[in-house]
Amino acid sequence: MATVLQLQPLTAADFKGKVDPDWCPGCGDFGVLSSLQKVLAEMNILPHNVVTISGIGCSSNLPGFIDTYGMHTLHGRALAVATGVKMANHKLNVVVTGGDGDGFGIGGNHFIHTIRRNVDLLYVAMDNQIYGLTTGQTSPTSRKGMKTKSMPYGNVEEPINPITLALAAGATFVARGFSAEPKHLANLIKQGLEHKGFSFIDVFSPCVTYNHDNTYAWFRERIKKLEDDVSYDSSDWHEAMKRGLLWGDEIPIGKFFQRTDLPSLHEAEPLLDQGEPLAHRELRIAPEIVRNFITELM
Amino acid sequence: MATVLQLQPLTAADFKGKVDPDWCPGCGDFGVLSSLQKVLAEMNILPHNVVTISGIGCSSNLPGFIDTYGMHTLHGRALAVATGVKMANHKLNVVVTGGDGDGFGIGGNHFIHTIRRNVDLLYVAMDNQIYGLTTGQTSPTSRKGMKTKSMPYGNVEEPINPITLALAAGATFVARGFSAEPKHLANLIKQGLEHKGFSFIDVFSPCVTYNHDNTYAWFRERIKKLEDDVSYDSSDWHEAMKRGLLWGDEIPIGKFFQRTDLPSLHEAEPLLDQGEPLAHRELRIAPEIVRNFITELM
Amino acid sequence: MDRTFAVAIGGAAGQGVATPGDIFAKIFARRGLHLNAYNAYQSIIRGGHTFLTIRAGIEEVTCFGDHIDLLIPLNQDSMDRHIGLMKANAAVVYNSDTIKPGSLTQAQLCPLPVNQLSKGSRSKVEQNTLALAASLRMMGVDFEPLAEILTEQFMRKGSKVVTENLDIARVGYDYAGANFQPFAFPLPMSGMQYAVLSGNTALAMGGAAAGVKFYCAYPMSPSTGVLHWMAAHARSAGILVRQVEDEIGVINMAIGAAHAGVRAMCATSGGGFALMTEGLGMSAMMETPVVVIDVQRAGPSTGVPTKTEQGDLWQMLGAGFGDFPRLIAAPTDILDCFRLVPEMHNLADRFQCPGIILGDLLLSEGRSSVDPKQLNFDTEIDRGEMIVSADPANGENGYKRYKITESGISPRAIPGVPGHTHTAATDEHDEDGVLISDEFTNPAKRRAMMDKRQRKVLGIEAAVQPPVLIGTPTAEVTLVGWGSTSGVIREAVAMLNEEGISANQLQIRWMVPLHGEAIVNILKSSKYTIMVENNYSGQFARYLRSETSYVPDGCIRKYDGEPFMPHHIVEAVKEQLACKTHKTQQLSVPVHEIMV
Amino acid sequence: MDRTFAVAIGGAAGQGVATPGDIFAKIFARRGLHLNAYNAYQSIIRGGHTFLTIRAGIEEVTCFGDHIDLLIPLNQDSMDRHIGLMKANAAVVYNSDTIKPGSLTQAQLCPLPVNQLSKGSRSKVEQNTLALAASLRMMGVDFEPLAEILTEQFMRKGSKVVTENLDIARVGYDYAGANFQPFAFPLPMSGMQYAVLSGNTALAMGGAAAGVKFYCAYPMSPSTGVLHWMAAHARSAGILVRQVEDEIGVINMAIGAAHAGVRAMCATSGGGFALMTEGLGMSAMMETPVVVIDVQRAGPSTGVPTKTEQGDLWQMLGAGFGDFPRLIAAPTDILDCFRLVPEMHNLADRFQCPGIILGDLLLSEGRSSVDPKQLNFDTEIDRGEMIVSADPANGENGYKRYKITESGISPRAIPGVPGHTHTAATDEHDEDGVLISDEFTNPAKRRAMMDKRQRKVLGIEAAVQPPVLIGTPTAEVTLVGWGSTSGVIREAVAMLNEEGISANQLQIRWMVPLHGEAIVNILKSSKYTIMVENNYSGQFARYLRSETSYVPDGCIRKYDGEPFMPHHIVEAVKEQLACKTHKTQQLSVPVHEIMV
Ligand SMILES: Cc1ncc(C[n+]2csc(CCOP(=O)(O)OP(=O)(O)O)c2C)c(N)n1
Ligand SMILES: Cc1ncc(C[n+]2csc(CCOP(=O)(O)OP(=O)(O)O)c2C)c(N)n1
Ligand code: SF4
Ligand code: SF4
Ligand SMILES: [Mg+2]
Ligand SMILES: [Mg+2]
Repeated sequence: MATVLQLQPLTAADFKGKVDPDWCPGCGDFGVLSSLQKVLAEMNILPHNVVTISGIGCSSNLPGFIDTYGMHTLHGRALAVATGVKMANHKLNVVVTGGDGDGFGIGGNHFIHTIRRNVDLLYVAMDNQIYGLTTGQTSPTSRKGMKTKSMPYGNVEEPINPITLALAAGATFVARGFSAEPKHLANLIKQGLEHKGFSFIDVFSPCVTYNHDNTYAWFRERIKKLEDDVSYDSSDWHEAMKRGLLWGDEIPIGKFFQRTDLPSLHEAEPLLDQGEPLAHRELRIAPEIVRNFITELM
Repeated sequence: MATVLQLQPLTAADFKGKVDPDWCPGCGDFGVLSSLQKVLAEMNILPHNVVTISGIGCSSNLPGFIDTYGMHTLHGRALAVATGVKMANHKLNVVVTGGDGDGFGIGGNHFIHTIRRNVDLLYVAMDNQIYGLTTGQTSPTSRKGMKTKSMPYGNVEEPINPITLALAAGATFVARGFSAEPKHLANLIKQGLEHKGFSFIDVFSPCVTYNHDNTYAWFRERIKKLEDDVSYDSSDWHEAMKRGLLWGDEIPIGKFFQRTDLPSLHEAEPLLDQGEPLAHRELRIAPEIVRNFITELM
Repeated sequence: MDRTFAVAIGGAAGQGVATPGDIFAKIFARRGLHLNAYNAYQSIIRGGHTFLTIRAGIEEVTCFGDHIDLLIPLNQDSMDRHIGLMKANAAVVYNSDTIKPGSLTQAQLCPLPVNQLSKGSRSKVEQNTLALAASLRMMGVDFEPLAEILTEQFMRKGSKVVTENLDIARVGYDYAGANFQPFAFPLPMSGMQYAVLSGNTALAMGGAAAGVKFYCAYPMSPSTGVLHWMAAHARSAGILVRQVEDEIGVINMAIGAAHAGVRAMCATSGGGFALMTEGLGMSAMMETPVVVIDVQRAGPSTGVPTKTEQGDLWQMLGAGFGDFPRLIAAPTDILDCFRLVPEMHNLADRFQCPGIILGDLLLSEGRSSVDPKQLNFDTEIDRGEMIVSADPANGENGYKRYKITESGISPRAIPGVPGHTHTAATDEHDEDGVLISDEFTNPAKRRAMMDKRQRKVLGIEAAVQPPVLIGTPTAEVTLVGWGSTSGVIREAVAMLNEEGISANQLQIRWMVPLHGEAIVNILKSSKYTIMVENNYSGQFARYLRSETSYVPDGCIRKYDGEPFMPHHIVEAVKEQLACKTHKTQQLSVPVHEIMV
Repeated sequence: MDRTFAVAIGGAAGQGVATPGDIFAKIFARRGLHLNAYNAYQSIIRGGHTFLTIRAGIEEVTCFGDHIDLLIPLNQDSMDRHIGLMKANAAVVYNSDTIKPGSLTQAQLCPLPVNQLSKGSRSKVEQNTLALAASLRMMGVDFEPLAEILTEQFMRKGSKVVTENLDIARVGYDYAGANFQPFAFPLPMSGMQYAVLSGNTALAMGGAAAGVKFYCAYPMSPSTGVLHWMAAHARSAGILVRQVEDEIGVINMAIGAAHAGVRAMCATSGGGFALMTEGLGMSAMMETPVVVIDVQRAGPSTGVPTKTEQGDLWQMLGAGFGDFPRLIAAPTDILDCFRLVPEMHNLADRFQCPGIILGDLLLSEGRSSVDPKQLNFDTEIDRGEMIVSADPANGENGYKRYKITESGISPRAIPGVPGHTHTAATDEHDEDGVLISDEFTNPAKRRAMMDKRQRKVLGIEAAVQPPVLIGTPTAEVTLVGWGSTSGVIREAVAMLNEEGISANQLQIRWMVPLHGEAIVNILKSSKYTIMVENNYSGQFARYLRSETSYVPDGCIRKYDGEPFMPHHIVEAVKEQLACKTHKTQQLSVPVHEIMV
């Protein structure tokens, strides 16, 4: 993703939004927000060159808490909106944030198709394995057996695995973070922003209010950084699939996969490949071209 | 999937619909229809115990051409409707048929979620890599570079891979057929009908009118049956992923993967696990239970 | 309206407004008092301002009223927002360690020195228990009912916790006895015992009573309560409950289940309904009945998710494009939420078309008392012309799913019945279900099928009773409302009559069929009609006009997210009657003085 | 109406009705004749019955008319269906090897012994070329124009193919000269040269003229033609065209692009629009303009995908729930499809709200001649109050995206502009874009924002001209139509006037804003008004009534999938005028005598 050079060094404070987050104290989403703000400052991307786009959910409230251009769209639709934004102005840095319900439930189709188009944006899913804003129902990533208000007798469905699903859909950058590992997460966000193409980071972001199964402690006991395994090769898709399937005593976080040989959508589109962003182009069509359009009809 | 015993041996003719198919002569969908009719007869499943459900598209016209109960629903929604049918009457044999646009384009989200629920039905996608009924636009399985009415300069998007996508979503039966290999296809359909859980068969079903790239000849040159490789183990998910990725000089058809250790949705639901189908249960709730409902409120 | 008593509890989300509220409601209902409760809250999990009002009385309480008799602010913010509105004879019970009564008030201030009384432990809960007990004492309620409820509530935490809670409650109870003035009128009681339930619970229970066997949903405020009741009671009620990936999946799954023969239902709010509209057309075209509950909230778009509005009517009227018979009704109170569901299922089954229940947050998340005898689970169930098993009379070749009949209704065979196989299609089809574009597109067949479906409208109209005027026909002013505003209009009418302005009420429950002629006949003989709606544009007024040309003399609208209070209506009516001579369609937009 | 000449070609899908049709149209238009074409086809790829009518004349041809002068049946089925309706002076040109003229007719039978004439090779194409050439000879058209077009068409296949085709054409031309009677009136000509285009092409070109830079779609008949034109001309027009996974993605992507500053557009039909309605509300709430084209087809549900209807109006009126300003207009002819698009974009940009163009299959897949000068690409472009670069006057702290203004319009900064960062939300928000439920849900702020948005309605009304009456104001009958029926009503009015029944026409193009008062002022002075609609329930009549209480004296409706023909309207008008005394709202449902 293209970065725009700053005039003077930025700090995370330059990305402070108009209001403070109203998330529950302890909510995992705080860690994601601050990591994002930190990395944007570090990378010296100016706030007005970033568009943060979300759907609806606790996590999707994020654009209101960061000073960039923001779009707080419809439940599940952020990726479609973001694709439109990127196509209209491919010079902008587009960041999509949202929840597991938003992204893998109602938004699942856009997830797959945005991935295969390799739209150049960073998608950070704050995955708390629950529907937070609607006060605690089963989400597509809720584990089997988990009891919620909507499945009080326990979930009987296999959860979605966002990592392997993204890989199968053809994602060019796939990672997983943990909101209580801010440095690690910031590093992933940085890599994701730098990646030219669709970057997906699934972040374990515990809901302290409604998910009493997948707590900070629960994750802390299990997570293991892929980076700690020096032999791990993130260009090996099949290996990424193997690690992506792990879920139990050991749950990997880190960068599962990256490939850089595929063009992103705006690079593949000859119309955008060079020249100004669409949003700044001349609206009128040249008279000789118009003449051709009409001659065709005669 | 439960089969119902016949009173007298059935033939494919018992499944002949009210009208003849109006597909273009040579359309791949003919082969799918006749294989399905043949297998249903062979398995002695009575027409009235089958529900054939489709979305909208050339391929989705199939329910009108077969004598079973049929539902010709909305574009992309057949799997959701079919889940409802199966839940309401899990004794019925549910077969879903449709196109690549229907199933992996507009219907992509239902595809993933129906798979993870392991709903006990057979889903046959007639994959012609094109939008047939709307007269020839790019589909999610159209190959990169392919020229259509909607992408006359060539497709710039990576296609969906239905096989690997289904595997990643957790499908318990994943296969690929070719409509010009009727015996092979019939065998897959039979296995799919017998499988207890979600069975997915992606069938290459050439569109002779709008897809001049992926023709019968094109496929014939490339397809290779997995069954011909005696070493192939369809219980190995990672191996299935490897074969699923093959696309070029060699394109595998056959059963990629099957697992039988997971319960299907109606088996996992205690309410359905025993007793009559919901559709035939008593509507009234027992007075003592009603009393409890009301006492709770007092 | 008889004397009522209203308690209000205000605080931040997460401060525990709900529990003391539940206890008050239980005590009132067990005492044989009717009640009505409304909780003004925000779309956040913690913080903000939540304000719960519970109003009780011997007679039916139809809305949360205009006045608060007892205020329990749980934080300073709540004190500051509401103290100025408290009248004489009212009281404010609060934790004097953390909250100061900012401005002057005529109400009795009842400071509780919580730390001192509770010895400083677990003060959030104790503050609430102390305030609860003190309040009950001031209302003249015995200690026993409170002790009983606290015991029930803490039982599973062990007897030690029960004793602790009873002790602290007793301290508060006695402290109030010694330090605060009791209310002039002690809380009355009756020989009755009422159930207390929300509109969402009533809708869900109505589904259970209707014989719904398949319920599916995607969570969406303020409809999620229906899913929660269904999920919690699924196993005992024998209802299969499924959470689906989105609302499109929901309606399609519900239609699939309905098609296979069960009664199926789902609930959502405006945004989810928008995603369902394509499916609604499928129900109409396949003639497969399905019942959809839409719980309205303030729009457009995501809008104000925790606030009420009657703004989805036009979405319902146009949902699904093309012309087809549909049913739309708006329940008028919480008991009606329960009653309407089986009624809607019966009609949807009989006429094989989609049925929409248009609720709103006010009813769905409000609560009221209901005589348990009214929660009748033996209500009529009419599944219409449905073929569930083979009948030699309907021979294999004779059956035509979409047979053209006088009534427009064609007997519906469910999958599994021998000799009745057919395909139901969303494409236009002939009597036998064959697509007319697969055969020959045929204008005559197309027209015949449209006519057949539309003939059902006559039967539907005959099956539903027209609305009736409530009150003296000769009144000076007629207030017209629809759905959930029934209760607040009823109270406003009573207040107007008390003030010597004779008023009556016409409340519309059925939108489709509307019975426009019957409505206009009533309104034509009214002296002055005012339409009361909880939306910006007068959606019902515009719809009534589209069917009847009728224009009311005035209208009162509210679109700020909060429901009407009776005085909003009373004042606006008086204002409009005062300048009646203009006879143009005046608009009154009541302002909320309570900033929730 | 002046003398016109109508050619019809009938056959199965796949038999090649389109190519000879295109050639006729080109010859007519190059000859300076106006034309109007309608193709009645089915939702199948092969088989069935396709019937293309092309009607040409010196004056503007506003519909495909009532009569066929020359019929070319490509198969027996087409012969059988249409022969009985041919009048004297008409002719039927057909392949006598395969087709027999079944019943008796007054028309001239012109059998072509195709095998003999073509020496048996590639007979499908040759049959068509022979018929084409023979027909042109009978119409009195020179051979050269045909030769020219055949040459253009087959050029890229090499000169051998060209020569072959010219040869066979010449054979047909000469054979007709020798064997058939020419038509009594040879085809006229003028000095003009016209472009021929479909409504879909016109809509797409209108987008290009409006400066649309982002177009996305999911294919759906009968709107797919817009996508096809856009895709084919994307690179030269500098328009980014994307095919999306579904219609939900389409509208959301379009809004994203529009939000980032381009003009964005998409097109669909009723079912796809149903999926877009949630997104429409987002456009309204974020105040991000977007233009959506809905090409109506016969519903409900999948309905009759290749047949026309005006049945989506109420879906549009209610789409998106809650109250918000929107724009809805229905183009009245194919040229108007082109003109309306820039107009709609200007208004959507100025008022920062969604704009809907309500087309239908009749226009979208119909074709007509247009004077190329009318296809003006220098039309006005008004992007409204949009901030595309930093201006020291709009300081970093001063900018408020949703500033409350008198006009209701708040200047819109696009992402990338320094000093104007803000978040656009679908939740209700304050002037600065901050969610009011994240702060404190605040009825006063909510009302202020609703009022701000709704104030735009006044500006919108002022920006659009009210409709005007066409014809003598004192006419005996006024026909009221909307959108695509303009042309056929115009012809019916002319026919009525010719028959001595004085008639005039009021055609409505803008649904929202409606200018109800202006409409009623016109209709009030009309002697007898009849509303003509291509739907079952009179959707426009009901809507007009909802805004004005106006009820017409009668109505003519058609809902069999086929469009009106002039005589349908003329006969129904006469019938209704004959029993005018009743003055109830009479319904006429014209029947199609041609079974396409
Ligand atoms: C179409 C639609 N359906 C339902 C909702 C209600 N809704 C709001 S947020 C949400 C789910 C939130 O879960 P998730 O996306 O995981 O975010 P979290 O709150 O857990 O961060 C739902 C169902 C909606 N806003 N729109
Ligand atoms: C909501 C909606 N959008 C679009 C359409 C139009 N449509 C009908 S079939 C079809 C695609 C057909 O392609 P596919 O599913 O691959 O089936 P095929 O015809 O190739 O067998 C489309 C886009 C529709 N019917 N409904
Ligand atoms: S409910 Fe859960 S996800 Fe939402 S803010 Fe609270 S902790 Fe975070
Ligand atoms: S268009 Fe293609 S998919 Fe459709 S019937 Fe013809 S060959 Fe088959
Ligand atoms: Mg979540
Ligand atoms: Mg296809």
